[in-house]
Amino acid sequence: MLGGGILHGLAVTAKNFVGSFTDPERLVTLGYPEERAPAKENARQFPFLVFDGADPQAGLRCVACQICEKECPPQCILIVKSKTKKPDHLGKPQFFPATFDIDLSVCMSCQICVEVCPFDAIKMDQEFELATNDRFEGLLRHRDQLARPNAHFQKLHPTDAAAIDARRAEELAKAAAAATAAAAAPRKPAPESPPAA
Amino acid sequence: MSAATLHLLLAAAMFCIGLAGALCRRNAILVLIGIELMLNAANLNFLTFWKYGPQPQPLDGPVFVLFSVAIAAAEAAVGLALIIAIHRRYRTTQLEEISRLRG
Amino acid sequence: MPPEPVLSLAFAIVAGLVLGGSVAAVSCRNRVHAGLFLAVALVGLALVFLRMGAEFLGFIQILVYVGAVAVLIVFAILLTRGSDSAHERRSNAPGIGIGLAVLLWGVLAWGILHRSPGAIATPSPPPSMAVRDLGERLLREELLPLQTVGLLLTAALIGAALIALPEPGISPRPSGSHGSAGTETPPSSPT
Amino acid sequence: MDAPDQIFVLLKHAVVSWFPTPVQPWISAVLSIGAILAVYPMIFALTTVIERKALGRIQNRPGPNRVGPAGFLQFAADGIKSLTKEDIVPRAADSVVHFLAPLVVVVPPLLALAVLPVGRNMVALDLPETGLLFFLMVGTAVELGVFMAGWSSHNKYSLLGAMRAIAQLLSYELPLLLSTVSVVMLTGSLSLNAIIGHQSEVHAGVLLGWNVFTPWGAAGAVLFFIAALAEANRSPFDLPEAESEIVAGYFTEYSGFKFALFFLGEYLGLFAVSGLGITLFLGGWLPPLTVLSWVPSWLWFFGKLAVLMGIFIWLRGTLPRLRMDQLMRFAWQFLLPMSLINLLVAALWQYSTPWPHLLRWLPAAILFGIPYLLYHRAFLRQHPPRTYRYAS
Repeated sequence: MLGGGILHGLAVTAKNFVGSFTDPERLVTLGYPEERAPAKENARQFPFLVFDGADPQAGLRCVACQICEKECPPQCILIVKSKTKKPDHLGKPQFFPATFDIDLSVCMSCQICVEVCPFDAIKMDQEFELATNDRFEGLLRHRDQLARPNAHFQKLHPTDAAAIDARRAEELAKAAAAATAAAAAPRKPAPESPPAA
Repeated sequence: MSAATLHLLLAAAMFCIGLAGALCRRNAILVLIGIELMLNAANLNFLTFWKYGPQPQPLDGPVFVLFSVAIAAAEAAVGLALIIAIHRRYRTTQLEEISRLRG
Repeated sequence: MPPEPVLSLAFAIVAGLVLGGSVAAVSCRNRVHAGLFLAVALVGLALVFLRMGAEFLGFIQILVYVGAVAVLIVFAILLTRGSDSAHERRSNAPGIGIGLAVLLWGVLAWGILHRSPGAIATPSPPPSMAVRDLGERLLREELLPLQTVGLLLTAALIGAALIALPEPGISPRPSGSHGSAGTETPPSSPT
Repeated sequence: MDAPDQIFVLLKHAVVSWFPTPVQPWISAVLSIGAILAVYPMIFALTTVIERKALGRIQNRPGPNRVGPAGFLQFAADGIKSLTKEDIVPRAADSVVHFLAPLVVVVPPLLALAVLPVGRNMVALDLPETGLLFFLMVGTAVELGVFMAGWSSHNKYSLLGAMRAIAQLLSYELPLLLSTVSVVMLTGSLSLNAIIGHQSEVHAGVLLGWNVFTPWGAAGAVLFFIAALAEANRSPFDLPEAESEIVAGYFTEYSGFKFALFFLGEYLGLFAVSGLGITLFLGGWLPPLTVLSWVPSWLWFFGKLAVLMGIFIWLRGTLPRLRMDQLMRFAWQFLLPMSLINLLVAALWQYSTPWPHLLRWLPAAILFGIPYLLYHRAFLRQHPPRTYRYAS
């Protein structure tokens, strides 16, 4: 009938109106600052540096190989290699970044740095509330700000982190076994393969 | 000077302003505005004589004004329709440019 | 009701509104302003009607003139815009028209001021204009004129619509430097 | 007994009686004006919040819920925002007309609200001779304000909005007027109080004689409220301010407080015309049943207003905007003939008073049913049932 479509439409909107009160499935909006959607495991925002142990300086996995700096498409990473070396988790002396800066205003969250890192030293963070008044210094993250404990990484990407931790534990065990073997056997100049070949 | 005189003078002034407008302006719509003013001056006169004049019939003036308003409305509608039609034909509403019938 | 002074401040204000609006309406170079000033003058006239106790007619005046006629006029001004130059040229001889109008006003004013006193001198208090009486009058004594006016309005409605309809055979004359504005037909409405 | 009903009237009399006699009419007027200026903008503020929340719920989202308890102070935030924003006047604008337009849009609805009886003995300005005419007259002034706003802004969207507004307002004024005429015809008075009084006769012991309970009243109310929606520029007739087509229509070039004034004027117009509809068809401040007459009369009026606002919000959340030609065709080809038929029905109703009740409904049913069926056929001819083909 003429006008029936209007009534039909009114019925549809009325159903939606009432449904938004009675059916929680309909009203999916979250009140953001108080309520938060649970983070997706593969969500990513900007990179951070992983360190093991308690000391962000001593445990930093990064060896300042500068692969990420070269691969970064928007060139937002600046690494200055240290003059001295510090032992990595296997005890081998490695360079470490004296400076490791990421300009978040330039970064495009492509995750290429994470893909190319042979040391599992750089990973993607999920922090997104980065608004600041200062668009230069406020968005430029330095090494100490970027360093996050491994526990943080484990929390964000549990699957990924478990795999990496297992591999690293395996390497450590292998290295320890090699060390005991080397200690037992006569000293041989067997060059150790790089940890994450 | 009585109120009637004042109102009559006002009506006369309004009529003459409308007349001047209708005579001097060259745009058809503005001429129509002048004519509207003249019609309204006439309405004012009707009401003045109803209010302040002798009254053979108590509601003569208002009835007259009512009819005059109705006719003025019709006149405005038809006049504006004509002006729009002319505008569509001649692309102008300047009265002197609409002169195709001139020899 | 207290006896009102002949030239009260209220009358001066509404008369000023009427006269100022009228003068501006016919002399304004901007056509839309002219239309708006016409509305001002007609509102002033409605106020004059209200002061005279013709409440019904004052409201009708605004309803018809401001609500319909003035709006139609400005609408027509907008529809016929763009073809003429923004401001119309001056008339060849504005003096003649103005002179004639002033002369006419002089004659009328002379006549009004020197009329025979008997014509209006005895203003019996007018009856208050009851709308019911007006309706009775219209529908009993003036029934035929009322029907005629109704017919006239209907004819005006149809006629205005027909006139304003685009003529099928005639294409509009190619406009000069201006775009073709106003080919749309608005339904004209005589209220 | 009638203390809650007359509480505001008594309050006003009490306040007025404190003052010396010569100034009493002035105090009374000031109080009435103050009440109108306080109550309706407050309803406006609440309506905007409720409207946004309801529209949100219709679209399955919560709507504003931040400012104040459950978001109900959102209007205050909006008001402060619009007050503190810069008032921009375009350089090319006609500044005087641009300045006056918001006033011409806001003042008439306020004037119109003054003549509406909101309760027993509660009307700010009682015009026993011409109340309805005053209301309609005031309503027409808005057209000019809208035109002034659109034209003076010197913006093509504003101008388009103004042209649309004028065409729409002029076209829908006719059905609006004609549907009120049927009420005037049967009441025999232009006074809004008399119209309400005419509806107070009791039928069948309990039911009051609201006009909407008669065939011409029901049809008239439908026609009236359709036309009222169009006159108030409400969705689905909000073409003059269609955001998705012409930015904001005639008030595109307004900012800050003037923009808020347009907004206010629009809602006040909606309240005014809804209040008129309530007065004409829905019994004004009368209760529907005699047993409910203990509820204060002003509560009935504002309750009905709230229900109407709810329906309007519902319609806004449901119906898409019309196209300009559909709008015009609807007014001139449907509403206008139907309201003329309604006049005929009203006249027949008046002259069939001695008939039995059911028989009186018969001519109305025929007179409305036949055109309705004809429209239905014509509609189906123009718009045959659509078939959809989906990509497989």
